[in-house]
Amino acid sequence: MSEEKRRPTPEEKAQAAAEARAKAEALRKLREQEEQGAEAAPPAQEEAQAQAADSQEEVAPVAKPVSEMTPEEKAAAKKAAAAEAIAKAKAAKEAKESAQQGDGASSAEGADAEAKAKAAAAAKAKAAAAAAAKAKAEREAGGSPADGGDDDAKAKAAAAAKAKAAAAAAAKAKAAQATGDGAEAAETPKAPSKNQPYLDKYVLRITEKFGKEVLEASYINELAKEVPTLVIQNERWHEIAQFLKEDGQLAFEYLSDLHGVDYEDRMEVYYHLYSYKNRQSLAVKVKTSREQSSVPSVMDVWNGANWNERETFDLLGIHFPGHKDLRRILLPDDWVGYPLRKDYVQYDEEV
Amino acid sequence: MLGLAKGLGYTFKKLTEKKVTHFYPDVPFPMPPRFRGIQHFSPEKCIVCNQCARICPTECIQLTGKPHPDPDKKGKIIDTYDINFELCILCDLCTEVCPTEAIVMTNNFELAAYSRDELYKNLKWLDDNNTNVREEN
Amino acid sequence: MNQNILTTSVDTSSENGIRTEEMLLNVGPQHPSTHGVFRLVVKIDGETIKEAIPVMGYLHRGTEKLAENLNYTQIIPYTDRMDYVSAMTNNYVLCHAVETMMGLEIPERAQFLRLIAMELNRVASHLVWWGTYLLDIGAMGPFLYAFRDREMILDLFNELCGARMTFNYMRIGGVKWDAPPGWVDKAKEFVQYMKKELNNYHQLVSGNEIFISRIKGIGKFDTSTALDYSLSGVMLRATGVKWDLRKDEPYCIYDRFDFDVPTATEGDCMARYQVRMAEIEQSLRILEQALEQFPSEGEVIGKVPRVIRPPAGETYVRIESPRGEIGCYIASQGKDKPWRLKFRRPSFTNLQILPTLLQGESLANMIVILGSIDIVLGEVDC
Amino acid sequence: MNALLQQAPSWGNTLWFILAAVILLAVLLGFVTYAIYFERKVIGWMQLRIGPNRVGPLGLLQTVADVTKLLLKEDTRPKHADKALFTLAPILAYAPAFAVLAVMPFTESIQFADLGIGLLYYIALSGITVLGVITAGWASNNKYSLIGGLRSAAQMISYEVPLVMSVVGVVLLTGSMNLREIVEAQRDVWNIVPQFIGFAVFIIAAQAELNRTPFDLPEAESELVAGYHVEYSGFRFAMFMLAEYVYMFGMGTLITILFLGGWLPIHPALGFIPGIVWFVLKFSLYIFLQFWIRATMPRLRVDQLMSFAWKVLLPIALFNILLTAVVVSYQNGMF
Repeated sequence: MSEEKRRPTPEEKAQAAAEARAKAEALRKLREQEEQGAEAAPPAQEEAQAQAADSQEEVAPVAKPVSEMTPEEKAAAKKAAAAEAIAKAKAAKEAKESAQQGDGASSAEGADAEAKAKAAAAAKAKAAAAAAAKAKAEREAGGSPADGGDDDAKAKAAAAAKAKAAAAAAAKAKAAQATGDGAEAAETPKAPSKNQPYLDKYVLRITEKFGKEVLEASYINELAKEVPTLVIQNERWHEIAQFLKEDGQLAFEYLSDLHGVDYEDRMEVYYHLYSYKNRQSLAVKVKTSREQSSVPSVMDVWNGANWNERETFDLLGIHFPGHKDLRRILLPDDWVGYPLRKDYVQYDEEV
Repeated sequence: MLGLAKGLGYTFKKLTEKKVTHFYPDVPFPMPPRFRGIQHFSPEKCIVCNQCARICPTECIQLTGKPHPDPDKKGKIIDTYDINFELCILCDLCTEVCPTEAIVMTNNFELAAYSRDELYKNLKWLDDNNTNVREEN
Repeated sequence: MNQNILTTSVDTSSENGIRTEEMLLNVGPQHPSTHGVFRLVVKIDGETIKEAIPVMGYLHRGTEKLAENLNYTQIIPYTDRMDYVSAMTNNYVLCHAVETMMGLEIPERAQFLRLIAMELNRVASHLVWWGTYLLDIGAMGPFLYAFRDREMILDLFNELCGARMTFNYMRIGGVKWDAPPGWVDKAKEFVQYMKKELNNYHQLVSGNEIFISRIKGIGKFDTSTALDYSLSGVMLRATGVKWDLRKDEPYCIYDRFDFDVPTATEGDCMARYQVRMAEIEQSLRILEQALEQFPSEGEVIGKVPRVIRPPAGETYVRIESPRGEIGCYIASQGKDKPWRLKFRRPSFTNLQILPTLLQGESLANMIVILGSIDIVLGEVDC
Repeated sequence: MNALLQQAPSWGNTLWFILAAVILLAVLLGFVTYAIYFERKVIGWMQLRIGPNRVGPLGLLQTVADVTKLLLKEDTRPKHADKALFTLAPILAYAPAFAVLAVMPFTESIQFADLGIGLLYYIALSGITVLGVITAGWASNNKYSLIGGLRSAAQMISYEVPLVMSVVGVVLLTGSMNLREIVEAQRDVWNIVPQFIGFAVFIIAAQAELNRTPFDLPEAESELVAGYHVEYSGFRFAMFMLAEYVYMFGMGTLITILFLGGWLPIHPALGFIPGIVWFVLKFSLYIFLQFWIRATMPRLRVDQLMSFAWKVLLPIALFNILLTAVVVSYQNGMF
């Protein structure tokens, strides 16, 4: 969504929420129609639609933390621009839809075609600026457990740099913004996620340190409240985990969740990290084979991984080399098989 | 010591306060209108659509239909209908999906039995369980 | 069973020639203070704990496995049975995850009903904790006072959704029932009553010197440890982190209400006690506002497709349950059944720190520490 | 009774002794039955419940039903328990609790043995109970009971010291260890007034001696399940239960005698009310206090309990002795 919507005054917020609702309604109707028409359409299409609706609905929740901002910050800013922003957002949404239908895997890193690159860069710049502002606002809103002062500055700087890099495109985008015409805004495809700059930052930090090959993919997961998601190479995961936690800029000191998924052709372990310092989430996925599934243990990085890894081992049979005490946790020690695997057969059918 | 004294004062005050005990088995326990108790099933309403059996999260409902005795009429009528109350969690989903309100909740909740077999309730039992039937389903 | 704990050492070298022996004590699975079927194997020297190994899974029902063969509506009753002390938040986290994936709009009235239900449930849950914690420490009275007041909440729930603990109240896209006539007024009445009662609680217990001496300085840890062990909720807030998902990542309509996030800095059982008690107060504050602003009419369930099929992909949402951060991960293949459903259960994760906290503590403190974590075994074992 | 004691032993008076003992036992059993009933009722009321109400009118026969159940239960014994000690322990716990009642003057006339050193007799005998408890803990072959047994050994021995020390003041004031004389000495003013410190220490120490809240650590059901008697059931468990309440009876009697003026009325003008009524009233007051505390207090931790005994109660008790000694010396004109 455009940044204008992210910092409204309370009255505006309510208004925006109402509008968002109306829009979502319309969109859902549209989608329902489409669904009837194309029940068997490729999932990508459905996903795109859902994502569009999703991010639209996101408007309200996203707007909320800002309610803690000081009045100055809420500021003159976007009051005037609100109406045009809405129009633009709508257009952008439609554009996004079409874009996503076009390239199902557009979320994957580096997939952007030349044409889109420009626009994306523009969007990125915009979002980066917004994010920087928002980060500041959030910091000032207080409550951060750790002092993230200079880190914040760094983040802002990074965002600024990115903005510069995309200068030309940004200028163009600005022009489009100035005219504020729905028709023209339609040219800006795919409103970038508010988390895009964060994702870029993470990718940058990791590739700088470990090289490009450690990242198998990186994208914004629109379905999960736009959490930046990284798919990391299995072999290097442990050192990257260490880096994610200890790096001053990333500082993901909190492991919210860890679990595995059996996708029949592969296993995935999903990590949800959180940085209390930067107030940012990150999802990490590590893939492994089904036959000899093993993912490096991160128990020594986050102690909270201990039981979660045991549980994953218990139910899915994924081994975590490096775990100090890897044994079954929920099931009895003599249990046969791993129940959450898709090919699991109950040995006792009677139950 | 003050804290201890305050606590003692509080409990002493409670000594004469009104008691909250219910005289349950002697005085029946009134349940609110929405209470989810044991289901009542009226076979004449059932259209054998199988939705209740399908929505049941614990698969405790078993039903069979038979062709309508009146050959002119289409559709089926219910033949057997069993709910296994060993499994039933009274989650209310069967009554929620039933299009004809053939299966509805009642306010009766006493299910204790000496044998597990008694927890299998058949069509007749469920039909007879027609007291305190819930209005709103 | 871990092999190394099974070996106890015999110490014959003490200076006065007394032969001492370590002892293995099995606390649970049937023990009054493990709050369910939870087992702790502790190696003790006298009454000092050398090592503690938690053993769980006695209540493992395979909810996640079962869910793979159920559609989303059918899973809701199963979530009731995870954290049975606060089933509303469990209901909500699943619905929220699916709604996030599908981008569903929830009607205003339903949002209010959900919020009120969740907050009432939070109060109920903290009351259970308060009562049982005091019972653990040996005071019997508070348990019954707390349960009497909780009973009023359960009665409210009974009127709202027809069940007292396993609510099955929320649906994807809204809630099942609208508030019955007069319910909101009853809830308002209860909030006022509870505010008064809370003062009584403080009078009865909070100043009790024996109680304070039992919990002060026990089970202490700092913020970095808490984060390292993935602790959440009160466990985290008691170490000074002002973090509440209701405030910091608002869901439902929590951002519309004015409330504080109580914190304490000591990180001991006393801090956790104070934070929980303050949380009841804040919940009552939210409830007061929400009941005041409760919309007079409106739908309680939004427009939802008849068959719920979230788009292919995955989602992870987390909300604040009374015990901490409850998360729900759904991997969907676009079918009406989840490919993989995973709950991040706060009790399970918070319990991880127990072995560390217990080291070197006495048996009596073991109960105090375990109680202060506030676990629900249905959730630990899932 | 005293006259009987002076006689030469014969079949006749032996029978009398037995009969008296049986009567006392019956009274005691009655007391225990209704103390338990009373306890459950009082605690129930304080917790907004109504307590036992289903067996007999007002639930009056509840305890009878409970005891009957206990007596009918199978006599179980853990596999590797020490048979002899396991059997002996309940008796060891119960017998002294019962025996101490022999010296208690309930009124001027109702007393079994008027010993010159009645107080000492009481203290000496009540010390044996701990043996029963520790034996039970040891013989059960259960870790919980072992810990419970050891806890109670530590606790009872520790609290015996301040308990004894706190009554020294009374003895100093009275100049006698004879319980009857102690009561008679309170004609003007009950000992609770001049000996308030002693009374406070005694009440607290008694609570610990009786293993009752907030000092119920040996049983601490939330920690040790049931402590030393975790393996006992049926009749043997009933013995422990009985010992606990009989001991409470003894302690209540002692406190009434030592500090509350025994059978003496509040004011001489009320002397027309029989002494036994006064005695029962005062005694009930103490029993009620027990239950009241139980409904309110949480439990102490074992190390707090020990340091409380040695670091707080004992110094206070010693100070009380010193104070009383000084006052008594002053009154006797020593200074």
